[in-house]
Amino acid sequence: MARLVFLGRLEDLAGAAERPVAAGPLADLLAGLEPALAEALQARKVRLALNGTLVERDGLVLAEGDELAFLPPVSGG
Amino acid sequence: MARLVFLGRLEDLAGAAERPVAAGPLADLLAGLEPALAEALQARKVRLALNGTLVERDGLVLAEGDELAFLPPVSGG
Amino acid sequence: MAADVRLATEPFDPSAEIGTFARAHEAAGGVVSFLGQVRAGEGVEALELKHYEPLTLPGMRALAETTMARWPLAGLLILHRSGMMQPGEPIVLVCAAARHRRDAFAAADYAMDHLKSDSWFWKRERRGGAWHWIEPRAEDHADLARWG
Amino acid sequence: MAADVRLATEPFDPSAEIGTFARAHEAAGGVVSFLGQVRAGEGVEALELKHYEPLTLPGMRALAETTMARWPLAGLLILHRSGMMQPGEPIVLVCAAARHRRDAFAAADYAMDHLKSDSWFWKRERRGGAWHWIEPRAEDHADLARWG
Repeated sequence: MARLVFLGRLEDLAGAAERPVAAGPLADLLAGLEPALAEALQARKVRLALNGTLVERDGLVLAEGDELAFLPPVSGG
Repeated sequence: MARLVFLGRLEDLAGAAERPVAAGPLADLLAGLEPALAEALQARKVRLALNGTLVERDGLVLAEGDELAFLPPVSGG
Repeated sequence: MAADVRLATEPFDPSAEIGTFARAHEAAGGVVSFLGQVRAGEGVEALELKHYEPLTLPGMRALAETTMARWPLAGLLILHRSGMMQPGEPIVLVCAAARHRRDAFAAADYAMDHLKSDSWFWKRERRGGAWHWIEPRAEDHADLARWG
Repeated sequence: MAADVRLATEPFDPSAEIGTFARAHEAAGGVVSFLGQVRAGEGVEALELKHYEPLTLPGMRALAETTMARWPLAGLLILHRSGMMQPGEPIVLVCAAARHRRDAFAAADYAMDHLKSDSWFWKRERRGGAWHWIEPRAEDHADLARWG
């Protein structure tokens, strides 16, 4: 298993701060989510951090135990 | 009588923070002071305040009870 | 010397922090501090800041290093709350100590601009009983552009 | 609201002043403060600031009014020592509270630049047992030129 972490308004959309998912390619994983959530997670402004490091989304594959965080733009001052 | 007030390094030169003087024209009064002090008081950068108000020195005449302060440039930060 | 960088999950006392910081940097001559607090009296009932542990504190530390490298500082404090806050409570405190006043002002200003726009905090407000996420602001990008 | 402008002849507690000021302006959101203290560890044994009663405090009040008129501030504090000070003791504290961070930074910066160069204080330092008057600095004029 791997884990998705939702920050900011993405948490509201997902209904929880975290969600366990099967390891595997990110594309497959997104295809298995609710369409509204999957669309929000794929927005260009949402950045990704894999195990605490910012990563590009293209070709990403989650391994067992990975934590993938979805980071919407941070709030203004 | 009137009073002269010396600020900053002018106090050291005058040997006191204040000095009583006879009322009358400033020019006459300066002529009666030690030459080194008179010269320092006439420096272009020294400003004058008469009874708490900045004034020009040209033609100044002290009346009885007046306080004339000599203000050298203020110190830097 | 290293900067003091902290993420506080409980309220902190800004005046005590500033006092401690100023006494630790007596040789510096100038201490500039910025305190941000939850605005009172504008209908905000509560403010919540969420952070993401693996990024938020490391990001603040990186900002502190960049700031220390850019100006000759005697000391730098970056202290940020996360969690739930009430109106009037402190959110963020930045203190910069320097020999020259201008360096302390610039460093505190720079750190605040980048904290507001680059650091990993998501903020929501409760107004009229309902929570609202706070979006990024165009003004933040203008603030950043000042630093080239 | 009116600015709080004070000339202190005895030591003051800067962190208590900042705390009181910040609590008085909870609605403001941002509080910038500048604290200047006598630099320790540079051979200065004591610092003396002399003022001229009829000009010094009125000059500080005029600067406060100019500053309040120039930026939308919720509050402004200008507190300056005169008399004899030891290394590490506070000399000057300026606090500006504003709804917007940038206004508070600019106002505190402006007030400090003008306090340093325009206000009626004469300063001398004791080094190696001897007193030396501090002269005006070219840097102060450069600082002022920033404000147009």
